[in-house]
Amino acid sequence: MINYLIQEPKQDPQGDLPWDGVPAHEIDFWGQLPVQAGTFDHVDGLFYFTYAVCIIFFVIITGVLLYSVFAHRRKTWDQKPLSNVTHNTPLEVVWTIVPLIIVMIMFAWGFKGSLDMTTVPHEAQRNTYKATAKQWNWTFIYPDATQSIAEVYVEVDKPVQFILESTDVLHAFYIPVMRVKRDIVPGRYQSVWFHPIKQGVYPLFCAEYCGDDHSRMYAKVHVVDAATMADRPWNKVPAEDKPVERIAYGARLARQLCASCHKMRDTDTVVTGPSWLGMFTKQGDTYVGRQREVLEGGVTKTITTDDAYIIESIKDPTKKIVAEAPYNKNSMSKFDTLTDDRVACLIAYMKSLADN
Amino acid sequence: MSDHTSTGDGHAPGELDMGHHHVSSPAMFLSVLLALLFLTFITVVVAQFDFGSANMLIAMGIASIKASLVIAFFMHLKYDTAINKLVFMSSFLFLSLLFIFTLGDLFTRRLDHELHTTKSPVDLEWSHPSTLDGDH
Amino acid sequence: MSHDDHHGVMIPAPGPEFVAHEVAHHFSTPVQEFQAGKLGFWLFLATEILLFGGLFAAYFYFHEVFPETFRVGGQQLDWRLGALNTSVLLLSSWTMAMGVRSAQTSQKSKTMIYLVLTVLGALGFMVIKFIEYSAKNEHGLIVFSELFSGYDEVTGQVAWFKDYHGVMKDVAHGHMFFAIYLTMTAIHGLHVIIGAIAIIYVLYGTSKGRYHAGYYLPVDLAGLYWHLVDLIWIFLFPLLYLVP
Amino acid sequence: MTTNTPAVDVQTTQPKAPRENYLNCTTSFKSWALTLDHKRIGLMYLIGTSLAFLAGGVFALLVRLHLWEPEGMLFSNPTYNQIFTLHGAFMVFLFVIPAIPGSLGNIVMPLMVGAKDVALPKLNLLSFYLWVIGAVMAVAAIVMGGFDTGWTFYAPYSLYTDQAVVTIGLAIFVLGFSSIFTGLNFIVTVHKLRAPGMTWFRMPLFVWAIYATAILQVLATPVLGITVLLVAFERLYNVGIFDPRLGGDPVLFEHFFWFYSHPAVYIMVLPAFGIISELVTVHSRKPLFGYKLIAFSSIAIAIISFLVWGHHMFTSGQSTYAMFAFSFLTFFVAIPTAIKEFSWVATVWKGSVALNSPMLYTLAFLIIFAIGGLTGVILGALNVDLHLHDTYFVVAHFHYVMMGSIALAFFAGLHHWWPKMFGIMYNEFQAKIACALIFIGFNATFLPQFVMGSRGMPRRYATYVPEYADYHKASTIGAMILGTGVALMVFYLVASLFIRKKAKQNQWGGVTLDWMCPTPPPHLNFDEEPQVVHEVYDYTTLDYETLQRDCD
Repeated sequence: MINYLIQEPKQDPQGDLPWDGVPAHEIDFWGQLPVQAGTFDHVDGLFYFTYAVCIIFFVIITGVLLYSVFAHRRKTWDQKPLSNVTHNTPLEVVWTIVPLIIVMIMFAWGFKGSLDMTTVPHEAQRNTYKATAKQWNWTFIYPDATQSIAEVYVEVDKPVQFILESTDVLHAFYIPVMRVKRDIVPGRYQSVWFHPIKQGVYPLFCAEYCGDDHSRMYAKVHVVDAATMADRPWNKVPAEDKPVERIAYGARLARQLCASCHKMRDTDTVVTGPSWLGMFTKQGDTYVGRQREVLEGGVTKTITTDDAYIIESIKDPTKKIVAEAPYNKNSMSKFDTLTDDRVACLIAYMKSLADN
Repeated sequence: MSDHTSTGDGHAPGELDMGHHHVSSPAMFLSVLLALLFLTFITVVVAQFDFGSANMLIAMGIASIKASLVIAFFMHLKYDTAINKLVFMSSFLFLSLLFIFTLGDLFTRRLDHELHTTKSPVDLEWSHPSTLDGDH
Repeated sequence: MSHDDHHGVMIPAPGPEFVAHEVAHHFSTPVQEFQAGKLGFWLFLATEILLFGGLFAAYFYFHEVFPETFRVGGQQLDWRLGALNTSVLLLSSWTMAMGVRSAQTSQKSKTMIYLVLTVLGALGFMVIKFIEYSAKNEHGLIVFSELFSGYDEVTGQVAWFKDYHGVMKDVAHGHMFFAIYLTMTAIHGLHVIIGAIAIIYVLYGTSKGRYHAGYYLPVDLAGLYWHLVDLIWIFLFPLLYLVP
Repeated sequence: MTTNTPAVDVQTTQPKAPRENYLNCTTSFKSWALTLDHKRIGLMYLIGTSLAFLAGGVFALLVRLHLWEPEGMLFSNPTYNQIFTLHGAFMVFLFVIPAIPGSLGNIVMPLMVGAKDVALPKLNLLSFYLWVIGAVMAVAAIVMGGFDTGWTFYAPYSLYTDQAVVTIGLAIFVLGFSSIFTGLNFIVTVHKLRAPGMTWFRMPLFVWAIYATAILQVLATPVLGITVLLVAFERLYNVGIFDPRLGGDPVLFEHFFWFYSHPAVYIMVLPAFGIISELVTVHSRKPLFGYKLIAFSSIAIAIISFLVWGHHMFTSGQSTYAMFAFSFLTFFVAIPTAIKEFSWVATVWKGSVALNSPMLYTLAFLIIFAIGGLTGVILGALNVDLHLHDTYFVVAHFHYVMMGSIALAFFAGLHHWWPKMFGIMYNEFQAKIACALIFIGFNATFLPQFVMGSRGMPRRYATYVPEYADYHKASTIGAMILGTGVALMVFYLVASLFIRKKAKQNQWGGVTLDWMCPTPPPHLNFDEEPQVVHEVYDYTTLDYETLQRDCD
């Protein structure tokens, strides 16, 4: 109860929201659905068909209802009804059969459409990405085994399949403009496919509740032309001779992957994992790691934070657990798909946080 | 048998006294018991043989016969009112819905797997298409 | 309550060793009261069937997913003890049926003997169950002292499943069979205990002479519950001990 | 001015001391706490479930206020998650499921069948106390750190989160048995305690609806019971059935959960249908159109509702074949539901329609339920659902059904039977204002949610993409209006208990047995055992004298 009464101050967004730079959905003529960037037209078709049927039925029902309420309202307290009819078999048969026929049309249309959406064509199978969902970010592996985080590039006019995998709890892969949604069940693979036909940047949401930062589990979907794809914009980790860019890149990655558990700015309030501040101290040109008690296989030992320890902690976090409470209670999930290059950028960022 | 006279009940005349005072004979109870023990023996015996996929069917078949004996005679349902029969039997009916749809989903997921839409839950090995042979 | 004087139906006692039964105020006839009680109880039994049904559905589900685990797991249980327990329950079901019959025919001492025998059956069942659980404990298949110790993220094993003799090492998720075995038999065991308590309650009532040919509803209901416990075991036995 | 009562108040009886009724026959605390009287138990349910509703409503307002800004206005994300979970869990398990059967069902149903009490009064009291225990455990779970799983408790998140999931799980187990015993009791009552002459097709439709509900309560709830037990076991000793790390399958959890929770939707909505059937005919003073078809459609809905749970799982990874079957069967629920709606409208047609507050709530129900039901059809289509699933469209749809329809029907029934229950009338004018506020506020809250849902706004988001901000703001303003309406309703209902304006013996002109017994009813309901000789809803038999006479 106490935690409702005493509110920790809300986290300051600080202008680096995951959806920065993504335009709002363009809405179609009828004002209901985002303009589709894929080919599943039957979704929109059936949606508006059903919608129209619903409006027609709604108008009939409320029309008759409001008319009779007005026309047949009781004016004197002992007024008797105009009719005592108790049933009308032909009418009842009609209003049973007509809706039945209409809903069967909807069923057939919807099922045919869903078959289209679950049967992956060969072109899409040959263009398979893997999307890994974890609390609370997305990692994508491309057909050429390169990787990107929190954003994904797909080529326009080329059907694409995503194999979906979760490393912890249920998530759902939802791209509104493509009309695809699929829950991601840990312990097995799911798949979706779509055929992007319109270039642009679109949101990808997690649609299945997955815990604290469910609403921040967002990725950008870039639909780009073949030339841009060939340039692999997602794979551009700044070169080692550009330390400033590397730190900036590492900072961006850290906001996407690590900030939901680790404190890395004075204004952050998270205490799930150890703070990154004070991890290193700058002495001249070298960075000296802090001493730390860790539990390894149940044994407490003291180690010095260094690159090797951080890399190990990212790839296999449960091997050495920080002994200090509350961190010893929480376990970090593995980031073993992170490329070495990117880990190096993260470490560069971590070091840039050092005190002088 | 009845120690009291039924006063005008007027609820559902056909149901009166049915299931109220049916007293079964000890001989009948004894023979049901023997049948149950015998079927238990049969259960154990057939379990020693392998009938392949029919194993489950046979085991559940014998268990169902035993269950029916208990329900019909020990629980007197055979002599009970129609509504009580309906109530108890409908519990099995609705249970079968849970079984049919839940297990049906599991069984047909395998067919889906053949359509390459999903893989089975225990298959944790995933090879990226880039590592596969083919016209990729 | 001051308003309960609206009834008027009384079932006379068949003899001096019995007490008369007063029909509850909102029923007009004893038959109505009896049938209402019976119908209510059958509905309750239906809910019990569906409650166990969830467990059975889980059993069939994972029997399908991990057939080998279930086959090997089933071999670790002693079917002789299972069969013995089945026989004990069947016998106690029979004594219970005879007990109800004795109550129906106003035979007080016979009713009490049969009810005591039934309670003894329940006791015997639990003793045998205890022996089985101890064996599982010894082999590390269900380590009761570690039951609530959780799960080891590194080894991917649950703490209560040690498998000292490595009998389940070749199959996937070996603990799964024992988890389902433990859950099903523990919940069933709980029902055995509740059933025994119910029978002891009607045993007390019988000794006071409350149940006789005119009114034996509580004995009948305790009997139905006891038969249900038997009914569920009839399915548990082949599924767990002789995994098909 | 249309009114249901005589223009000139004809005082036909001499003023006298109030006759003994169930409220004043005994007064000690013990006589209430241990009462076996269905009406007193119903009243206690009414108080309990109303408190739960108000608590859930406060949580709802907090949710809406928080969402005023895209980055959230009040809470951190984990706290927001707890608040929306509390809103869902309180509303579903403590209010919507038990409210109508527990309170109105308990009070009115035995009167309607002409019984002295429910068949198993002690069990009835036990049900109530189980509800109390469940409620106390739910509150205890909040004190113990809350729970943030959503009311659906989806595995494996509910297995991993470090909060009081076991406590709330066991609370739901206990509440489930409260619900089971209520249902069981009502089935036995309908079967065994009908008054002489009360044949099945002379039963009022509220009784039919409560009966159909009871079937669901008895047959579906145990599966929820075992499901929450298994979740508790998973957390206590790692069974592994739902935990994918141990070889379990989260989709199996969803099957188990929705095997109960889809029928549960009908446990919630069928009693509401029953109330509306009753009110439409009384306030139109016209026999219900298509009585038998409505009665059968209640049973049909009860049975079909067991066959369609998979439509909550279209995106979950169940097989294509299961999706096919579930979608196909889902559309069949639309038919009996549509039949009901059409029949209600046809009943109003050419009736003598009184525009008093219960009827206004009923009309609000009919309009809102039309929207709630029709949008359900949109969601039943497989491919469209893949887009709309887990978005605000679904949130809006089920609030149209649960809040807009069920809560409104509950309010309608409360206003309808309030004079019967207490022998007093509330302020009609304030009631009409409150009804208008609730209707406007409700639509303002949830219509924008349909739009943002179909535009892609996922549900259960503590923060959101700024493009949806306008809709969220509109929704929040609507919620404030809705909250004001509900607050006004609570005010005048409570105030009426102090003002004590006498109601009529037969306030609205009903012809079912509940209006035949004295108002308020005596302890054993009827002065003499009623004999039913007329067909149900035969308004030619209406005794206009009882409309003019003040209650005893």
